[in-house]
Amino acid sequence: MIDAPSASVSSRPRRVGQWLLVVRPLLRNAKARTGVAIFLFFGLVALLAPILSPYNPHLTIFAPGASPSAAHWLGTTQSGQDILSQMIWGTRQPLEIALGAGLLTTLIAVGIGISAGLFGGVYDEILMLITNIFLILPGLVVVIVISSYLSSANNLMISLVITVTSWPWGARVLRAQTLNLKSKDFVKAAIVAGEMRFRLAFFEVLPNMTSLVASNFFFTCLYAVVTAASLQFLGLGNINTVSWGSILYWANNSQALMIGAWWWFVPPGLAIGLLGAAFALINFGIDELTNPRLRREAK
Amino acid sequence: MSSSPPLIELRNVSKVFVNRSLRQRSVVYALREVSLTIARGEVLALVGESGSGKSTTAQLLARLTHPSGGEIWFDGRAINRQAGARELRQYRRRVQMIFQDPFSSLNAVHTVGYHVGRPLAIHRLVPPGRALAAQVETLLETVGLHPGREFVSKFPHQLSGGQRQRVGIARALAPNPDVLIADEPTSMLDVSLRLDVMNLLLDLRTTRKVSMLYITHDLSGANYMADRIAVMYRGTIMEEAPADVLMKDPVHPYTRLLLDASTADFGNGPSVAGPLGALDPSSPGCPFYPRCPSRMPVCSETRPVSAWIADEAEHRVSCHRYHDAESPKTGRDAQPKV
Amino acid sequence: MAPSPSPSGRRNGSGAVPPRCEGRGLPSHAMKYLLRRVLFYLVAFWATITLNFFLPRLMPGNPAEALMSKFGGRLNPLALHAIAIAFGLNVHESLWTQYGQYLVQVMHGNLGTSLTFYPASVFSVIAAALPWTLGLVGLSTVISFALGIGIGALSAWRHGGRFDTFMSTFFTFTYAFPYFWIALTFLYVVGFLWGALPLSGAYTTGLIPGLSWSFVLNVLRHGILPAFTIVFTSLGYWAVNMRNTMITTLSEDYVVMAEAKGLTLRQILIGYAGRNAILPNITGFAMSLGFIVAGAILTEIVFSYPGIGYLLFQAVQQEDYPLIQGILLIVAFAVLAANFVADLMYSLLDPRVTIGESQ
Amino acid sequence: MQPVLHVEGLWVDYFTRGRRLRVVQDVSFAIERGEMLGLAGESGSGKSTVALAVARLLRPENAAVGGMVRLNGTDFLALVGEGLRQTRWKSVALVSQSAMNALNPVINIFRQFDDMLTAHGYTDAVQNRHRAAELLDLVDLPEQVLNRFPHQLSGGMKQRVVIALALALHPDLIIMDEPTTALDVIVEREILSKVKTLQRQLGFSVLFITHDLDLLLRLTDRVAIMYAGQLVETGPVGHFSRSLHPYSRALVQSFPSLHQHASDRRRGIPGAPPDLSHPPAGCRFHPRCVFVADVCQTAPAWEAVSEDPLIAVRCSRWKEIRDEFVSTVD
Repeated sequence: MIDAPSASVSSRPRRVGQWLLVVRPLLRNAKARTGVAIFLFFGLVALLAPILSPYNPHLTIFAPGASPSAAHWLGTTQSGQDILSQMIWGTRQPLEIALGAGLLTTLIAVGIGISAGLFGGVYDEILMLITNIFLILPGLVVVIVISSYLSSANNLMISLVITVTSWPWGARVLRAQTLNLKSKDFVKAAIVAGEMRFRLAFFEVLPNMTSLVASNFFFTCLYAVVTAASLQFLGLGNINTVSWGSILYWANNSQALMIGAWWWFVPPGLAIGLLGAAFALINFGIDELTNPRLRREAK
Repeated sequence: MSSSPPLIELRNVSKVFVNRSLRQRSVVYALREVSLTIARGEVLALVGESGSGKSTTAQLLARLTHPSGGEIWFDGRAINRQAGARELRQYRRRVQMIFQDPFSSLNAVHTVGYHVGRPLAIHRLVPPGRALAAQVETLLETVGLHPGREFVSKFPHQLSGGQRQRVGIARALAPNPDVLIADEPTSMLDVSLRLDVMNLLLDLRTTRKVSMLYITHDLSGANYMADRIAVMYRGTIMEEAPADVLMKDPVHPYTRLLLDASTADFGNGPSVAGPLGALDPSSPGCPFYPRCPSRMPVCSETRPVSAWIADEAEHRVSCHRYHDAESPKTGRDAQPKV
Repeated sequence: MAPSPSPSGRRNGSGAVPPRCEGRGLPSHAMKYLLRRVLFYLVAFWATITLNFFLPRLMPGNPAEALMSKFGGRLNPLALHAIAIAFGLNVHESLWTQYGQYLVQVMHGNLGTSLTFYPASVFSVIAAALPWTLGLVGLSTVISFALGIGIGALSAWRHGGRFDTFMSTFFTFTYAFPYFWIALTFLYVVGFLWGALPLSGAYTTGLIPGLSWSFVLNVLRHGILPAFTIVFTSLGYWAVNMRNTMITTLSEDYVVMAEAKGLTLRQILIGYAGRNAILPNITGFAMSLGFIVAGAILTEIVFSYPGIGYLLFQAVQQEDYPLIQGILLIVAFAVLAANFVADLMYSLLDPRVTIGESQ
Repeated sequence: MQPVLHVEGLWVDYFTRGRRLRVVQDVSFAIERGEMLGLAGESGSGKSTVALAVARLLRPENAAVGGMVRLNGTDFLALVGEGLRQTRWKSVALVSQSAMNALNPVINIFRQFDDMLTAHGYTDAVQNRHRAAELLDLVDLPEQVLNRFPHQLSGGMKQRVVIALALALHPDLIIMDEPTTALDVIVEREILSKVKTLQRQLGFSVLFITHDLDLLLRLTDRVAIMYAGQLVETGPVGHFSRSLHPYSRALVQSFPSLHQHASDRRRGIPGAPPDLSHPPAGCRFHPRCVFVADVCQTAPAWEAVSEDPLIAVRCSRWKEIRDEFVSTVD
């Protein structure tokens, strides 16, 4: 009824997820394209911060609490810092944490998920027990508690803390997919051809999970951006670095909204939301690619 | 039996699957004391319904799984489960498999050339580089993909089902094996393409002198392909005979039902006795007992033993009806009276 | 050859089929399943307690020192030592002895004494905060789940329609924005600019809690904004998940069959597609029920709501390790309990789970 | 007497990836009361789409359907909303491709009878139970099955349940779309024999769809063969031993017969079915056809060879093929 076209027109739906060809179909998807564009924009801003930023973000020499003007497009803080400069420099930390946590989480999830699924047995059972236990840990609470034990944390530490609570999701999904692929004939065919375990994992199984791995990566990025911002908002992590989260912390601390300084509070929130949405959009795009049923053809 | 020693031999091989899930533990007997032989250059067809254990037999021979009991002999030596990597690799070079589903037996991320070239590289049969590429092209043309060069860099999704199955065959041929295990190689193909793949396998058999285990659920296909046919039901070989003998004079009630089901017209009422009785795996009797139109009380109590029919070389059957006959020597008269 | 006890050639017409074992051990399957789950939860709970014990000790900085510095001036060394032993923070004993003592304490339900609210016990402090969190977050989570499932199902049915497109886009953003920022914005607009609803707390300070109409109304008025922000931000998760599973379910053969059978739209959407599509979401819902206790940290902080989350925040700021550990334990317990309930619910809704699968 | 099902000039377009793709074109056939018509074709030939179109199970967002479908003389394509819903299952019942998935996994078998009976106005649960038990009895299943869940039944039992469901409202037509592909030959034979018996008893008509031409020739009264979205030939079963369309002939030849050994080689059909987004110009089969000639560059018409029994064929060279047949065979 819903999926009739692909069922009977072509004999099989075309398989997506080819090693390097995954990028091109992704860019054909409008959602993913928007997401990638937003992400690239922030990436450029972070890279070019020294060039783009009009002032040093730490300078407290301007008129405090000034509303947006030609000199200060986004106004100034209560202590007289230029908010635009802070916003530009502040792009770096969320990006670093997001990519760091995304990378770490994905590496662990891939390692545990694929090996558990492929090798099975007691090894699998133990890994899955650990995974399930970590899975039911309440993420934000653990992150907050760990960060509170760490007096001051750098970006890598925050990425690590986020990784602790986010890896089991991916590990479970990737294991399930590995089990699914393991039962496919091409893996058996590779074994019969004489392939060794290492090649099975990295040349046969892994390349067929690129979209899942990517989706895990971007989901973690989204989670990391929001979590890192929340941590800083709570005054955990290092609030003295310049980042969107710390701008929000100081804004909230100075009752920015109550004194009407919306230009201090709104931009960092929008930026976090936009970066998060970029990751979410890329993810939706990947979902639609891998599950053709979710795709809705324009008439 | 053939005079030369068999290339492959299953001696009383059993396979038990213990399914331990979170929820329950269940035991499935996939094979029960199965004995089979394949001589050099011979094609043996294994016919059975889904769940009969024919695919498990294929997986055992391909060493994708191990027997729970009994022995598998290859080229005069028993297969050792704890075999070293070298011995295993040697086996893999000599025994190859063609899979049922051409859509899932090729990895979507690899090219045709990769699929066919890997066995050559793994077994170091051809030096890498130009020689390997040339060998891959030759193999592709052997299986009817002309010109080979055009197919090398294609991905599976760019091929039709029939072409994919040919790539699967080329891959199996690459290490120049002595034995091909073909697990329902045509059942997923469109009807119009099946015969050509079957003919290709027959050609390979004559040109390359490979032995073949041809697995199918279709008696007519088995007859077309094989020298001998073994009929399997629920993990047991019910009957085995040269193809023409089996098609002409089937002895086992199950074989007869199978033949009947694939030839007779419909609407003459069901020819099976029991209303779909399920077999209790712990039952001591004949696996076909619950559905057998000519069953006897003894059939539910003891398992019949597979035995050769006297006077008829290479024809054996596993049925109380036959073995009960007073004088097995009389051959034809000893057929079960159905 | 097998001995053949029966006379040959006689046709056996009786056709006796061995009786099938009916309903083979249905309850025992269910029991086994539940037993395994209980075992898992016990292991998981033990792991959490252990993690809880070792976490502060693995971190740079020493909780015992923190304790000393906090109370050093106020308490005499003897009392301090007593507290330290009670928390298993005794530095003079081996880690394993401390661990053993800690386990014993936890088994007895003794979570120690709060440093921030000294001399109140951790247990009593948590007990006072728990009802607020359960009420606020519990209710809003249930509302959010129910609404989300409904919206998701509708989006899936009108897949690609205007409603679906709007909702998908909308939820992408509510999902991606940091919760606290949205909550603060609402707080500013509705509470501050408009002045329609109170800005903070669970009830007006000075009111004496009791079961009077005015007090209940006051609590409700205070709850609306935090509850709304929770629903607003978490709705998208349920809706998107439900939409995706529902779309998959709608193309299942049994749904096509239901349509062919001439069932009413209601029967198809609820009894066939919805009933099956909701199953995978149950586990997620259970998880979130478990996270209720913890999940609303940010809500409670933004709205200064006197629940567990706010308490945790205070404990973290005050470096009140016994309280942090106590809260973590309670949260873990709640998560496990909720998951167990979900397992039960799932086995009630999906006959395939407990009766055992054929194949 | 008017036929139970009369399909004339049926076409179906699918909307995929922003394109409109004609997957069924100019399909015309009729099924008389109590008759069983077999529709054969390879995967992608459009045979299942015909079934879905006739049963009105294609969603307007996914597909457009045109032409004429008359059930007992009424225009079935014109029905909408409540009218369509109430007519469903009473006029056309469906036994779908995979019985494995045709039953709702989370409710028991009785409730799958009950909800359908309720939707058609039979609201007395006690009577419904009685009725459901009777229907199960028709397909040789015990009443206890009513309390079972689908996963507790074997494939064959599930397919019987679906057939019992199909019989519930005494439909005029039952569409069976590959009803036994997932089953073993012996179970298949039992079930199809049962269907034939019930058909004689109850007098319904059947549209039987499969890729297994060999099966159809033993099972049905009449056969229609589809290729690349079009009907290429129809006629009584006996006709197909001397079929006039090269594709039907090749298809019949594609099965090794039971007593044929490899010493007597047969050939398959060279090439592969066309991509429907770029069908070959003219006759859609001509690139694979051994009888191909210049005339095949123009599309052949659906042409009646005889009226009673109805034999029709879509081939420009059918007369030459018939004559050649006469000269070589006779």
